[in-house]
Amino acid sequence: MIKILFFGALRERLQCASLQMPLNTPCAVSELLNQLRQQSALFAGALADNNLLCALNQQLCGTEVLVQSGDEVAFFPPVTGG
Amino acid sequence: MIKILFFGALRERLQCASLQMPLNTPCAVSELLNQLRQQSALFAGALADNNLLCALNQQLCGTEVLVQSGDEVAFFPPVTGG
Amino acid sequence: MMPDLEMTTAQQPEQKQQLQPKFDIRVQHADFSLQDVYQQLAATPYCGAVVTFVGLVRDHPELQLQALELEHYPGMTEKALLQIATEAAQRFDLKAVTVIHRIGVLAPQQQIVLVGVASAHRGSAFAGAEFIMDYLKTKAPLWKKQHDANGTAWVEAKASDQAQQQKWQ
Amino acid sequence: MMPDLEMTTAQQPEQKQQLQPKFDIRVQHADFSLQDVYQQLAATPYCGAVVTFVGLVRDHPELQLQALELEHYPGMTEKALLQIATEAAQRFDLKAVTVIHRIGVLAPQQQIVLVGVASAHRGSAFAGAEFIMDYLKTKAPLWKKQHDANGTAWVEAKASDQAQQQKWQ
Repeated sequence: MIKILFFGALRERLQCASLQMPLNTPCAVSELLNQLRQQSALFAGALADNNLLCALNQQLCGTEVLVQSGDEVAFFPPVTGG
Repeated sequence: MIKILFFGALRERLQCASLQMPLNTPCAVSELLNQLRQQSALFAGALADNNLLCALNQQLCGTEVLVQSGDEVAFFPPVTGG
Repeated sequence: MMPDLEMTTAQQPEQKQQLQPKFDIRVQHADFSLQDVYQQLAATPYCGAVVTFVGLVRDHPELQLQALELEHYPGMTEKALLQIATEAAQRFDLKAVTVIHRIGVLAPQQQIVLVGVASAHRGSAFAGAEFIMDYLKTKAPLWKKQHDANGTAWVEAKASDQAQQQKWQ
Repeated sequence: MMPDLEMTTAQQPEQKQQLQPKFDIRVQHADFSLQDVYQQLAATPYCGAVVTFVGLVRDHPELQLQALELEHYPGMTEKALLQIATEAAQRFDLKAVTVIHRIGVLAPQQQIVLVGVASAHRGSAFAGAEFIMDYLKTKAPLWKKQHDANGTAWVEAKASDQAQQQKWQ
Protein backbone atom coordinates (compact mmCIF):
# COMPACT_ATOMS: atom_id res chain seq x y z
CA MET A 1 0.00 0.00 0.00
CA ILE A 2 1.00 3.60 -0.53
CA LYS A 3 -0.50 6.76 0.90
CA ILE A 4 -1.35 9.61 -1.47
CA LEU A 5 -1.99 13.15 -0.26
CA PHE A 6 -3.40 16.24 -1.96
CA PHE A 7 -3.11 19.84 -0.78
CA GLY A 8 -4.43 23.33 -1.42
CA ALA A 9 -6.53 24.04 -4.49
CA LEU A 10 -5.93 20.48 -5.73
CA ARG A 11 -7.31 18.95 -2.51
CA GLU A 12 -10.32 21.21 -2.76
CA ARG A 13 -10.96 20.44 -6.44
CA LEU A 14 -10.64 16.68 -5.88
CA GLN A 15 -12.59 16.91 -2.61
CA CYS A 16 -10.00 14.46 -1.38
CA ALA A 17 -7.18 15.03 1.12
CA SER A 18 -5.73 11.52 1.06
CA LEU A 19 -6.23 8.02 -0.27
CA GLN A 20 -4.59 4.62 0.05
CA MET A 21 -3.60 2.61 -3.01
CA PRO A 22 -2.27 -0.92 -3.36
CA LEU A 23 1.15 -1.10 -4.99
CA ASN A 24 2.57 -4.48 -5.97
CA THR A 25 5.71 -3.41 -7.79
CA PRO A 26 7.65 -0.14 -7.59
CA CYS A 27 6.57 2.36 -10.20
CA ALA A 28 7.52 5.88 -11.22
CA VAL A 29 5.49 8.84 -9.92
CA SER A 30 4.51 9.56 -13.55
CA GLU A 31 3.04 6.04 -13.77
CA LEU A 32 1.14 6.60 -10.52
CA LEU A 33 -0.22 9.88 -11.89
CA ASN A 34 -1.50 8.06 -14.98
CA GLN A 35 -3.30 5.53 -12.80
CA LEU A 36 -4.86 8.31 -10.74
CA ARG A 37 -6.03 10.13 -13.86
CA GLN A 38 -7.96 7.01 -14.86
CA GLN A 39 -10.01 7.09 -11.63
CA SER A 40 -12.48 9.70 -12.92
CA ALA A 41 -12.93 12.68 -15.19
CA LEU A 42 -12.46 14.88 -12.12
CA PHE A 43 -9.06 13.31 -11.35
CA ALA A 44 -8.09 13.36 -15.04
CA GLY A 45 -8.83 17.07 -15.25
CA ALA A 46 -7.28 18.13 -11.97
CA LEU A 47 -4.12 16.05 -12.43
CA ALA A 48 -3.55 17.27 -16.00
CA ASP A 49 -1.99 20.47 -14.65
CA ASN A 50 1.68 20.61 -15.63
CA ASN A 51 2.50 22.96 -12.80
CA LEU A 52 1.71 20.42 -10.08
CA LEU A 53 4.50 19.60 -7.67
CA CYS A 54 5.07 16.23 -6.06
CA ALA A 55 6.85 15.02 -2.96
CA LEU A 56 7.98 11.52 -2.08
CA ASN A 57 8.17 10.88 1.66
CA GLN A 58 7.92 14.62 2.36
CA GLN A 59 10.74 15.57 -0.02
CA LEU A 60 10.12 17.44 -3.29
CA CYS A 61 10.80 15.12 -6.23
CA GLY A 62 10.49 14.77 -9.98
CA THR A 63 7.94 12.44 -11.60
CA GLU A 64 10.71 10.02 -12.62
CA VAL A 65 11.43 8.79 -9.07
CA LEU A 66 10.29 5.33 -8.01
CA VAL A 67 7.50 4.84 -5.50
CA GLN A 68 7.65 1.76 -3.30
CA SER A 69 5.19 0.10 -0.96
CA GLY A 70 4.93 2.02 2.31
CA ASP A 71 5.82 5.35 0.69
CA GLU A 72 3.91 8.60 1.13
CA VAL A 73 3.37 10.54 -2.11
CA ALA A 74 1.90 14.02 -2.22
CA PHE A 75 0.67 16.20 -5.08
CA PHE A 76 0.05 19.92 -4.76
CA PRO A 77 -0.06 23.24 -6.63
CA PRO A 78 2.93 25.60 -6.62
CA VAL A 79 3.43 26.78 -3.04
CA THR A 80 2.38 30.25 -1.86
CA GLY A 81 3.59 30.54 1.74
CA GLY A 82 5.63 33.33 3.25
CA MET B 1 35.91 83.74 9.83
CA ILE B 2 35.41 80.05 9.17
CA LYS B 3 35.19 77.17 11.62
CA ILE B 4 37.38 74.10 11.03
CA LEU B 5 36.70 70.77 12.76
CA PHE B 6 38.77 67.59 13.06
CA PHE B 7 37.49 64.15 14.09
CA GLY B 8 38.67 60.69 15.09
CA ALA B 9 42.33 59.74 14.72
CA LEU B 10 43.03 63.09 13.02
CA ARG B 11 41.63 65.07 15.95
CA GLU B 12 43.72 62.97 18.32
CA ARG B 13 46.93 63.34 16.28
CA LEU B 14 46.50 67.11 15.95
CA GLN B 15 45.35 67.38 19.57
CA CYS B 16 42.82 69.81 18.17
CA ALA B 17 39.06 69.38 17.75
CA SER B 18 38.30 72.77 16.19
CA LEU B 19 39.80 76.10 15.27
CA GLN B 20 38.66 79.44 13.83
CA MET B 21 40.37 81.00 10.86
CA PRO B 22 39.93 84.38 9.21
CA LEU B 23 38.87 84.18 5.55
CA ASN B 24 38.84 87.33 3.45
CA THR B 25 38.05 85.85 0.03
CA PRO B 26 36.44 82.54 -0.85
CA CYS B 27 39.00 79.78 -1.46
CA ALA B 28 38.94 76.10 -2.39
CA VAL B 29 39.16 73.44 0.33
CA SER B 30 42.47 72.36 -1.23
CA GLU B 31 43.79 75.89 -0.72
CA LEU B 32 42.62 75.85 2.89
CA LEU B 33 44.37 72.52 3.42
CA ASN B 34 47.61 74.03 2.12
CA GLN B 35 47.32 76.91 4.56
CA LEU B 36 46.67 74.47 7.43
CA ARG B 37 49.70 72.36 6.48
CA GLN B 38 51.87 75.45 6.86
CA GLN B 39 50.83 75.88 10.49
CA SER B 40 53.28 73.28 11.83
CA ALA B 41 55.15 70.08 11.04
CA LEU B 42 52.42 68.24 12.98
CA PHE B 43 49.68 69.68 10.77
CA ALA B 44 51.75 69.15 7.63
CA GLY B 45 52.25 65.48 8.49
CA ALA B 46 48.69 64.73 9.62
CA LEU B 47 47.04 66.55 6.71
CA ALA B 48 49.26 64.87 4.10
CA ASP B 49 47.06 61.76 4.23
CA ASN B 50 45.33 61.29 0.87
CA ASN B 51 42.54 59.25 2.42
CA LEU B 52 41.20 62.16 4.47
CA LEU B 53 37.59 63.10 3.87
CA CYS B 54 36.18 66.61 4.08
CA ALA B 55 32.75 68.08 4.64
CA LEU B 56 31.52 71.59 3.93
CA ASN B 57 28.65 72.69 6.16
CA GLN B 58 28.08 69.08 7.26
CA GLN B 59 27.93 67.68 3.73
CA LEU B 60 30.68 65.46 2.28
CA CYS B 61 32.55 67.33 -0.46
CA GLY B 62 35.57 67.27 -2.71
CA THR B 63 38.59 69.55 -2.16
CA GLU B 64 37.65 71.66 -5.19
CA VAL B 65 34.58 73.24 -3.56
CA LEU B 66 34.72 76.87 -2.44
CA VAL B 67 34.73 77.84 1.23
CA GLN B 68 33.16 81.16 2.17
CA SER B 69 33.17 83.22 5.34
CA GLY B 70 30.79 81.71 7.91
CA ASP B 71 31.22 78.17 6.60
CA GLU B 72 32.00 75.11 8.69
CA VAL B 73 34.66 72.82 7.22
CA ALA B 74 35.53 69.43 8.68
CA PHE B 75 38.38 67.01 7.99
CA PHE B 76 38.35 63.41 9.14
CA PRO B 77 39.65 59.89 8.39
CA PRO B 78 37.51 57.38 6.48
CA VAL B 79 34.46 56.62 8.61
CA THR B 80 34.09 53.38 10.59
CA GLY B 81 30.61 53.44 12.10
CA GLY B 82 27.96 50.73 11.92
CA MET C 1 35.94 30.96 12.50
CA MET C 2 39.40 31.49 13.97
CA PRO C 3 40.82 28.79 16.30
CA ASP C 4 40.58 29.54 19.98
CA LEU C 5 44.20 29.58 21.12
CA GLU C 6 43.29 29.26 24.78
CA MET C 7 41.16 26.19 24.18
CA THR C 8 42.30 23.15 26.20
CA THR C 9 41.72 19.57 25.11
CA ALA C 10 39.18 19.06 27.88
CA GLN C 11 37.07 21.95 26.61
CA GLN C 12 37.16 20.91 22.99
CA PRO C 13 33.85 19.02 22.71
CA GLU C 14 31.92 21.82 24.33
CA GLN C 15 33.66 24.47 22.22
CA LYS C 16 32.98 22.55 19.02
CA GLN C 17 29.34 22.25 19.86
CA GLN C 18 29.11 26.02 20.28
CA LEU C 19 30.40 26.52 16.75
CA GLN C 20 27.59 24.49 15.18
CA PRO C 21 24.79 26.73 13.93
CA LYS C 22 21.68 26.73 16.10
CA PHE C 23 18.34 26.14 14.38
CA ASP C 24 14.88 26.95 15.69
CA ILE C 25 12.15 25.95 13.22
CA ARG C 26 8.46 26.26 14.08
CA VAL C 27 5.14 25.91 12.25
CA GLN C 28 2.34 27.06 14.51
CA HIS C 29 -1.09 28.64 14.79
CA ALA C 30 0.03 30.93 17.62
CA ASP C 31 1.49 34.37 17.08
CA PHE C 32 5.21 34.93 17.72
CA SER C 33 7.34 37.59 19.39
CA LEU C 34 10.13 39.17 17.34
CA GLN C 35 11.70 40.39 20.57
CA ASP C 36 12.03 36.86 22.01
CA VAL C 37 13.56 35.57 18.78
CA TYR C 38 15.91 38.54 18.53
CA GLN C 39 17.18 38.14 22.08
CA GLN C 40 18.02 34.50 21.39
CA LEU C 41 19.84 35.39 18.15
CA ALA C 42 21.71 38.36 19.67
CA ALA C 43 23.11 36.11 22.41
CA THR C 44 24.93 33.95 19.84
CA PRO C 45 28.68 34.12 20.65
CA TYR C 46 30.94 36.18 18.35
CA CYS C 47 28.08 37.52 16.24
CA GLY C 48 28.09 41.09 15.00
CA ALA C 49 24.96 41.06 12.86
CA VAL C 50 21.35 40.04 13.34
CA VAL C 51 18.92 40.39 10.43
CA THR C 52 15.23 39.67 10.81
CA PHE C 53 12.42 39.56 8.30
CA VAL C 54 8.75 39.60 9.30
CA GLY C 55 6.04 39.05 6.71
CA LEU C 56 2.65 40.59 7.50
CA VAL C 57 -0.80 40.02 6.02
CA ARG C 58 -0.90 42.93 3.60
CA ASP C 59 -4.06 44.76 2.65
CA HIS C 60 -4.48 46.97 -0.43
CA PRO C 61 -6.28 50.33 -0.46
CA GLU C 62 -8.83 48.99 -2.95
CA LEU C 63 -8.95 45.34 -1.91
CA GLN C 64 -10.86 44.90 1.32
CA LEU C 65 -8.98 41.88 2.55
CA GLN C 66 -10.82 40.05 5.31
CA ALA C 67 -8.42 37.21 6.01
CA LEU C 68 -5.72 34.91 4.71
CA GLU C 69 -6.00 31.20 5.38
CA LEU C 70 -2.77 29.22 5.49
CA GLU C 71 -2.81 25.48 4.74
CA HIS C 72 0.32 23.35 4.96
CA TYR C 73 1.65 19.80 4.71
CA PRO C 74 2.19 18.77 8.34
CA GLY C 75 5.58 17.13 8.82
CA MET C 76 6.97 18.12 5.45
CA THR C 77 6.80 21.86 6.13
CA GLU C 78 9.09 21.60 9.15
CA LYS C 79 11.52 19.39 7.22
CA ALA C 80 11.57 21.70 4.22
CA LEU C 81 12.20 24.77 6.40
CA LEU C 82 15.03 23.02 8.27
CA GLN C 83 16.62 22.00 4.97
CA ILE C 84 16.44 25.57 3.68
CA ALA C 85 17.84 26.95 6.94
CA THR C 86 20.67 24.39 6.93
CA GLU C 87 21.64 25.20 3.36
CA ALA C 88 21.61 28.92 4.15
CA ALA C 89 23.75 28.41 7.27
CA GLN C 90 26.37 26.45 5.31
CA ARG C 91 26.38 28.82 2.37
CA PHE C 92 26.55 32.06 4.37
CA ASP C 93 28.27 30.89 7.56
CA LEU C 94 25.28 31.73 9.75
CA LYS C 95 25.64 30.98 13.46
CA ALA C 96 21.93 30.82 14.32
CA VAL C 97 18.73 30.66 12.28
CA THR C 98 15.11 30.93 13.41
CA VAL C 99 12.17 30.35 11.06
CA ILE C 100 8.59 30.58 12.31
CA HIS C 101 5.63 30.20 9.94
CA ARG C 102 2.05 30.57 11.09
CA ILE C 103 -0.87 28.53 9.73
CA GLY C 104 -4.63 28.93 10.03
CA VAL C 105 -6.72 32.05 9.56
CA LEU C 106 -4.94 35.41 9.81
CA ALA C 107 -6.41 38.92 9.73
CA PRO C 108 -4.87 41.91 7.90
CA GLN C 109 -1.73 43.32 9.57
CA GLN C 110 -1.12 40.06 11.45
CA GLN C 111 2.29 38.41 11.40
CA ILE C 112 2.67 35.42 9.03
CA VAL C 113 6.32 34.51 8.94
CA LEU C 114 9.56 35.36 10.71
CA VAL C 115 13.09 34.64 9.53
CA GLY C 116 15.95 35.68 11.81
CA VAL C 117 19.65 34.99 11.41
CA ALA C 118 22.81 35.78 13.38
CA SER C 119 26.19 36.00 11.69
CA ALA C 120 29.64 37.49 12.22
CA HIS C 121 29.13 40.01 9.40
CA ARG C 122 26.24 41.99 7.94
CA GLY C 123 26.66 40.87 4.31
CA SER C 124 26.17 37.19 5.12
CA ALA C 125 23.31 37.96 7.51
CA PHE C 126 21.37 39.90 4.84
CA ALA C 127 22.09 37.30 2.16
CA GLY C 128 21.22 34.39 4.45
CA ALA C 129 17.88 35.83 5.54
CA GLU C 130 16.87 36.72 1.98
CA PHE C 131 17.97 33.31 0.69
CA ILE C 132 15.74 31.61 3.27
CA MET C 133 12.72 33.74 2.33
CA ASP C 134 13.24 33.19 -1.40
CA TYR C 135 13.47 29.41 -0.94
CA LEU C 136 10.58 29.32 1.54
CA LYS C 137 8.41 31.07 -1.07
CA THR C 138 9.05 28.37 -3.69
CA LYS C 139 9.91 25.18 -1.75
CA ALA C 140 7.99 25.06 1.53
CA PRO C 141 4.59 23.31 1.26
CA LEU C 142 2.28 26.13 2.32
CA TRP C 143 -0.73 27.53 0.47
CA LYS C 144 -2.67 30.75 0.97
CA LYS C 145 -6.36 31.30 0.46
CA GLN C 146 -7.62 34.86 0.31
CA HIS C 147 -10.96 36.05 1.69
CA ASP C 148 -11.91 39.53 0.51
CA ALA C 149 -14.81 41.66 -0.76
CA ASN C 150 -14.80 39.62 -4.01
CA GLY C 151 -15.10 36.26 -2.25
CA THR C 152 -12.62 33.48 -1.65
CA ALA C 153 -9.74 32.37 -3.86
CA TRP C 154 -6.48 30.44 -3.66
CA VAL C 155 -3.51 32.74 -4.10
CA GLU C 156 -1.65 32.04 -7.34
CA ALA C 157 2.09 31.38 -7.24
CA LYS C 158 4.12 34.23 -8.71
CA ALA C 159 6.64 33.79 -11.51
CA SER C 160 8.67 36.56 -9.84
CA ASP C 161 9.13 34.38 -6.73
CA GLN C 162 10.42 31.55 -8.91
CA ALA C 163 12.82 33.91 -10.69
CA GLN C 164 14.00 35.33 -7.36
CA GLN C 165 14.80 31.86 -6.02
CA GLN C 166 16.67 30.87 -9.17
CA LYS C 167 19.03 33.82 -8.77
CA TRP C 168 20.74 31.92 -5.95
CA GLN C 169 21.59 28.93 -8.12
CA MET D 1 1.26 52.55 -5.06
CA MET D 2 -2.19 51.89 -6.51
CA PRO D 3 -4.71 54.75 -6.47
CA ASP D 4 -7.32 54.59 -3.76
CA LEU D 5 -10.58 54.37 -5.72
CA GLU D 6 -12.71 55.29 -2.74
CA MET D 7 -10.70 58.40 -1.96
CA THR D 8 -12.80 61.55 -1.90
CA THR D 9 -11.45 65.01 -2.65
CA ALA D 10 -11.87 66.05 0.97
CA GLN D 11 -9.70 63.18 2.17
CA GLN D 12 -6.95 63.71 -0.35
CA PRO D 13 -4.48 65.78 1.71
CA GLU D 14 -4.60 63.34 4.61
CA GLN D 15 -4.29 60.32 2.31
CA LYS D 16 -1.36 61.83 0.46
CA GLN D 17 0.44 62.48 3.69
CA GLN D 18 0.10 58.83 4.64
CA LEU D 19 1.86 57.82 1.43
CA GLN D 20 5.00 59.82 2.26
CA PRO D 21 7.64 57.59 3.84
CA LYS D 22 8.08 58.01 7.59
CA PHE D 23 11.63 58.55 8.86
CA ASP D 24 12.91 58.11 12.40
CA ILE D 25 16.62 58.95 12.68
CA ARG D 26 18.42 58.98 16.03
CA VAL D 27 22.01 59.29 17.26
CA GLN D 28 22.15 58.60 20.97
CA HIS D 29 24.13 57.27 23.90
CA ALA D 30 21.15 55.31 25.22
CA ASP D 31 20.37 51.74 24.23
CA PHE D 32 17.40 51.05 21.96
CA SER D 33 14.59 48.49 21.80
CA LEU D 34 14.16 46.53 18.58
CA GLN D 35 10.63 45.64 19.69
CA ASP D 36 9.55 49.29 19.95
CA VAL D 37 11.00 50.08 16.53
CA TYR D 38 9.45 46.97 14.99
CA GLN D 39 5.98 47.77 16.33
CA GLN D 40 6.14 51.21 14.78
CA LEU D 41 7.29 49.81 11.42
CA ALA D 42 4.75 46.96 11.40
CA ALA D 43 1.91 49.46 11.88
CA THR D 44 2.72 51.16 8.55
CA PRO D 45 -0.37 50.89 6.32
CA TYR D 46 -0.30 48.43 3.39
CA CYS D 47 3.09 46.99 4.32
CA GLY D 48 3.82 43.30 3.93
CA ALA D 49 7.49 43.22 4.85
CA VAL D 50 9.60 44.50 7.72
CA VAL D 51 13.37 43.93 7.66
CA THR D 52 15.58 44.88 10.57
CA PHE D 53 19.33 44.84 11.01
CA VAL D 54 21.03 45.15 14.38
CA GLY D 55 24.81 45.50 14.62
CA LEU D 56 26.38 44.30 17.86
CA VAL D 57 29.81 44.86 19.38
CA ARG D 58 31.51 41.67 18.25
CA ASP D 59 34.21 39.92 20.23
CA HIS D 60 36.68 37.39 18.82
CA PRO D 61 37.71 34.19 20.57
CA GLU D 62 41.36 35.33 20.65
CA LEU D 63 40.85 39.08 20.96
CA GLN D 64 39.73 40.03 24.45
CA LEU D 65 37.73 43.09 23.46
CA GLN D 66 37.00 45.34 26.38
CA ALA D 67 35.03 48.10 24.69
CA LEU D 68 34.34 50.06 21.54
CA GLU D 69 34.25 53.83 21.72
CA LEU D 70 32.13 55.62 19.13
CA GLU D 71 32.91 59.23 18.18
CA HIS D 72 30.76 61.21 15.76
CA TYR D 73 30.25 64.61 14.14
CA PRO D 74 27.24 66.05 15.98
CA GLY D 75 24.73 67.52 13.58
CA MET D 76 26.24 66.05 10.44
CA THR D 77 25.66 62.43 11.49
CA GLU D 78 21.90 62.94 11.75
CA LYS D 79 21.83 64.75 8.38
CA ALA D 80 23.91 62.07 6.67
CA LEU D 81 21.70 59.28 8.03
CA LEU D 82 18.52 61.08 6.93
CA GLN D 83 19.97 61.59 3.44
CA ILE D 84 20.86 57.90 3.19
CA ALA D 85 17.42 56.85 4.45
CA THR D 86 15.69 59.22 2.03
CA GLU D 87 17.67 57.92 -0.93
CA ALA D 88 16.89 54.33 0.08
CA ALA D 89 13.17 55.11 0.46
CA GLN D 90 12.99 56.65 -3.02
CA ARG D 91 15.03 53.95 -4.66
CA PHE D 92 13.26 50.98 -3.06
CA ASP D 93 9.81 52.44 -2.39
CA LEU D 94 10.13 52.05 1.38
CA LYS D 95 7.16 53.25 3.46
CA ALA D 96 9.01 53.72 6.76
CA VAL D 97 12.66 53.80 7.78
CA THR D 98 14.23 53.87 11.24
CA VAL D 99 17.95 54.32 11.82
CA ILE D 100 19.41 54.46 15.32
CA HIS D 101 23.15 54.72 15.92
CA ARG D 102 24.67 54.71 19.38
CA ILE D 103 27.74 56.73 20.40
CA GLY D 104 30.00 56.58 23.45
CA VAL D 105 31.57 53.55 25.11
CA LEU D 106 30.00 50.16 24.35
CA ALA D 107 30.86 46.77 25.86
CA PRO D 108 31.03 43.48 23.87
CA GLN D 109 27.62 42.12 22.83
CA GLN D 110 25.97 45.54 23.20
CA GLN D 111 23.85 46.97 20.42
CA ILE D 112 25.52 49.60 18.19
CA VAL D 113 23.20 50.28 15.30
CA LEU D 114 19.67 49.48 14.17
CA VAL D 115 18.24 49.83 10.67
CA GLY D 116 14.59 48.92 10.19
CA VAL D 117 12.45 49.34 7.08
CA ALA D 118 8.85 48.63 6.12
CA SER D 119 7.83 48.02 2.53
CA ALA D 120 5.06 46.42 0.51
CA HIS D 121 7.34 43.61 -0.65
CA ARG D 122 10.23 41.63 0.78
CA GLY D 123 12.72 42.24 -2.05
CA SER D 124 12.67 46.01 -1.63
CA ALA D 125 12.75 45.70 2.17
CA PHE D 126 15.91 43.56 2.10
CA ALA D 127 17.57 45.76 -0.53
CA GLY D 128 16.61 48.98 1.26
CA ALA D 129 17.95 47.88 4.64
CA GLU D 130 21.22 46.60 3.17
CA PHE D 131 21.65 49.76 1.07
CA ILE D 132 21.31 51.90 4.20
CA MET D 133 23.89 49.84 6.11
CA ASP D 134 26.35 49.89 3.19
CA TYR D 135 26.07 53.68 2.85
CA LEU D 136 26.15 54.24 6.60
CA LYS D 137 29.44 52.31 6.74
CA THR D 138 31.10 54.62 4.20
CA LYS D 139 29.27 57.97 4.43
CA ALA D 140 28.11 58.60 8.00
CA PRO D 141 30.68 60.49 10.11
CA LEU D 142 31.27 57.99 12.89
CA TRP D 143 34.58 56.54 14.09
CA LYS D 144 35.33 53.53 16.27
CA LYS D 145 38.14 53.13 18.73
CA GLN D 146 38.87 49.68 20.05
CA HIS D 147 40.01 48.85 23.57
CA ASP D 148 41.35 45.31 23.97
CA ALA D 149 44.10 43.22 25.59
CA ASN D 150 46.63 44.83 23.18
CA GLY D 151 45.70 48.40 24.11
CA THR D 152 43.75 51.07 22.30
CA ALA D 153 43.56 51.73 18.56
CA TRP D 154 41.33 53.47 16.04
CA VAL D 155 39.54 50.96 13.83
CA GLU D 156 40.76 51.14 10.22
CA ALA D 157 38.23 51.60 7.42
CA LYS D 158 37.81 48.46 5.30
CA ALA D 159 38.24 48.39 1.55
CA SER D 160 35.48 45.76 1.49
CA ASP D 161 32.99 48.29 2.91
CA GLN D 162 33.91 50.74 0.15
CA ALA D 163 33.49 48.03 -2.49
CA GLN D 164 30.15 46.97 -1.01
CA GLN D 165 28.81 50.54 -1.17
CA GLN D 166 29.98 51.00 -4.75
CA LYS D 167 27.94 48.00 -5.85
CA TRP D 168 24.80 50.13 -5.52
CA GLN D 169 26.03 52.78 -7.97
